[in-house]
Amino acid sequence: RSSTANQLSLEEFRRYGRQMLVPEFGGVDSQIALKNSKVLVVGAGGLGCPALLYLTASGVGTIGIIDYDTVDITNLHRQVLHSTDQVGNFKVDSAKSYLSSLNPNVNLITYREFLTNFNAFEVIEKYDLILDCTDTPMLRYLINDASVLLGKTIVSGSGLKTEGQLSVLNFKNSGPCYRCFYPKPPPANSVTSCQDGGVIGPCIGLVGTMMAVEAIKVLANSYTLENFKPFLTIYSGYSAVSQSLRTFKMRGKKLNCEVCGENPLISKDTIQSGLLDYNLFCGHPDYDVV
Amino acid sequence: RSSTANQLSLEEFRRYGRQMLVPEFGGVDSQIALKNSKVLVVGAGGLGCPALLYLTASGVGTIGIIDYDTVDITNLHRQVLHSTDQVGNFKVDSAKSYLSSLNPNVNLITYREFLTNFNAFEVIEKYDLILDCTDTPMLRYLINDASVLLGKTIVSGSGLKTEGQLSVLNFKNSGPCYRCFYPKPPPANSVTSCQDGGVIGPCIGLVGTMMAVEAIKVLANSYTLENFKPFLTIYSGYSAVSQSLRTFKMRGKKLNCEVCGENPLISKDTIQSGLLDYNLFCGHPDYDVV
Amino acid sequence: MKVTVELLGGLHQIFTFGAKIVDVNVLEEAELGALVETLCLSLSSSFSNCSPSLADPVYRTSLARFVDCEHLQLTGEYKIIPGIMVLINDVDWELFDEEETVLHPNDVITFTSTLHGG
Amino acid sequence: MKVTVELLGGLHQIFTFGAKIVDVNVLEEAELGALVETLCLSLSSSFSNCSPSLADPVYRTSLARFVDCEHLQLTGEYKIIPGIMVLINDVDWELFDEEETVLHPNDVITFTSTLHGG
Ligand SMILES: [Zn+2]
Ligand SMILES: [Zn+2]
Repeated sequence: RSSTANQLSLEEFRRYGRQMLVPEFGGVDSQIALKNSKVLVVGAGGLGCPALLYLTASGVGTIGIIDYDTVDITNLHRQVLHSTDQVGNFKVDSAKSYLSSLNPNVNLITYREFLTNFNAFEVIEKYDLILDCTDTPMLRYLINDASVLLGKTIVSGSGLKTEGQLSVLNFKNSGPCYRCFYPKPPPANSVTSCQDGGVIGPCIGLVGTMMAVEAIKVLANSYTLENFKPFLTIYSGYSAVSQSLRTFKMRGKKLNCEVCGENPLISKDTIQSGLLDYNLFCGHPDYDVV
Repeated sequence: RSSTANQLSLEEFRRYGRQMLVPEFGGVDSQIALKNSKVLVVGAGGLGCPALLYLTASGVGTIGIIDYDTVDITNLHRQVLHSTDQVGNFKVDSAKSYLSSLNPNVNLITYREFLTNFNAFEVIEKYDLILDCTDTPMLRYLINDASVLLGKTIVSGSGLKTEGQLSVLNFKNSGPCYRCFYPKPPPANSVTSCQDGGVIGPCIGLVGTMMAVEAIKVLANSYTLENFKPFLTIYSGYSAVSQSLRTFKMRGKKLNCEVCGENPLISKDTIQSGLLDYNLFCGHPDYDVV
Repeated sequence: MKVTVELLGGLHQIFTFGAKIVDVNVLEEAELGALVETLCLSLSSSFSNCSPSLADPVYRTSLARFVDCEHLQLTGEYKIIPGIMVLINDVDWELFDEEETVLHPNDVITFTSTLHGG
Repeated sequence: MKVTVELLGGLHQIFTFGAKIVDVNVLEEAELGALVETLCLSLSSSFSNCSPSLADPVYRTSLARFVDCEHLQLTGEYKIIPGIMVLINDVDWELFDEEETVLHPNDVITFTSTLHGG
């Protein structure tokens, strides 16, 4: 932290020089934009691990990590930020211990908590960009609603088995949100977790890595209100030949969206009061949080 | 190492359970195939770091790492396996220190050496699959020639700026090799390194992660002589919308290939004797090795 | 006429043909809704030669991963469940007319269930 | 007729139009070699209104990233340098007739320089 917010130290010039050289990145200005950015990563699992590694290495100034899980041996084949000696420790602590040595310039803030109706606004409002690295529809709707109401862009990733999905949601409050894409939650019995369905480590890792690329594009202003187009990108790790990405052109903001539309039904109050019960909404009244 | 080569310990069942669940992976048999595999990763840089993380986590039994570089601060924005306190240490030592705690089941063998005409055969012959994570045409030809002459499949990756390329070469000695794709080296002045051209960390990271996916497919026999089709996959991290992969259908083995063709000019002797001078061949008579 | 159907996000597993990409014949100027029905009927053929009943729990569980079975029972309409994205030539069906979109020869219709794992 | 040219691996930077994807007009039944020549002539127009000489080092350096300048000087032929892959509708040009491949309307021709960084 040897330099001020609007310039880079010699150490930072050397550390980030190779990415500042890339024309698409945008040089020193973009590096300073990264340095002044605050990113919240929700979930330090299969998606969060590579996203955290690359965002920390790239020089994002402040990174928050929220997760209440502890490291389990069944995580280790894919959650490469957690080593075997961290089994039993909180994932946020395990993540912080490696990330702080990867790049001491980054201010790492950890939340050893579930994200809930009650803390979501307090946590999310401190950040500029939210990475949704969670694994249940319930949390995806909660992150979306709080982020939309606080005006935050979301980079959203998910994966299962050999496939993955990626999107940038509520881009600068003008792009479509998760509810615009999915006004109704999926039937509870149609949702499969990585625990139940399994997942190939580098396949989910690839999606987390793509999330880091999208985050850098948002933070360094490669995406603008003029050039941003709503999309859903689908990854397949075992396509007929090699691996594949497909990008689909998606709907814009829906005027009748319950949270980002013209007459929203969802507000900070309906969430914080618990009136909006995400468990119930997603059909998992007995579901464990995270 | 609590179990024999043809079965898995309870610890291994728990650690790898989530990937064994994936139908495309192939269950316990594939996990045992991984355990009995020996993979050589040439280069522990931007490609090697994520490839090593995911292959170690996935349970490949033996992983060799060859690199003579030391960790430099300009590497750290993308080479996420090396932390700041490793600056000045050999990359192979830095890599081993983290990987051995990531998965103590893996036998990690490090070579603090350049790969040269003189040691290439001795090193490569000990392995089943070679990952080319290097950064000069010279080394790519050397790795190719020695691997072809020893009958080894190569997973080849490369990247620069926001783009990347991926291929599986000399597949089971029946697919095309690097020389089939590129019979002649590029003009020396048309080659740009990550040092000169720059690179976005997660973009090169994505290619390394894809290399781990391809390696798992080769080792777990998802690719067979029947279904394997020669390909070149191109990644673009900053495409018009989101990120993209393009997969091209490529030529098969070339009958007139100088190393894998019907009348090869290149042999173990021409390489080991130094008769084939890769520096000269690639037009870099004064080029530093690696 | 022929259209191509892609089934992503694990959806291919519930259909008889089991493939991720399959060509399907529909009537000229058929709407997307008719294609969904055709796909569901192909699914039913994997259970028996005659049309299985929605009361058959195995059949219903499979079908319920694609269409709303309650709605089907009440109305006879095949309605895609929430959480499945439908795309016509790589464009969101909401940018056309959803179920009522008129199909053209060689259109590629992609169905993908939303993944939640992380 | 119109064909679409894609320039990957940094190749777009050497052309006037600077875009990664561009539509190019060629004669009916033109061969791929003729397209390469058309692209190179478009490159030369970025240097001056008249055709620049291969003796101009700036022009030559740029052109040399795409075609063999020595060969051009000797023979007048535009030959793609080693290390550039050429693909016609996503298929390696070696599986057709390389420079002599006859183009068809709306073909997509991809040129990509090989990356070596790691
Ligand atoms: Zn919305
Ligand atoms: Zn060959």
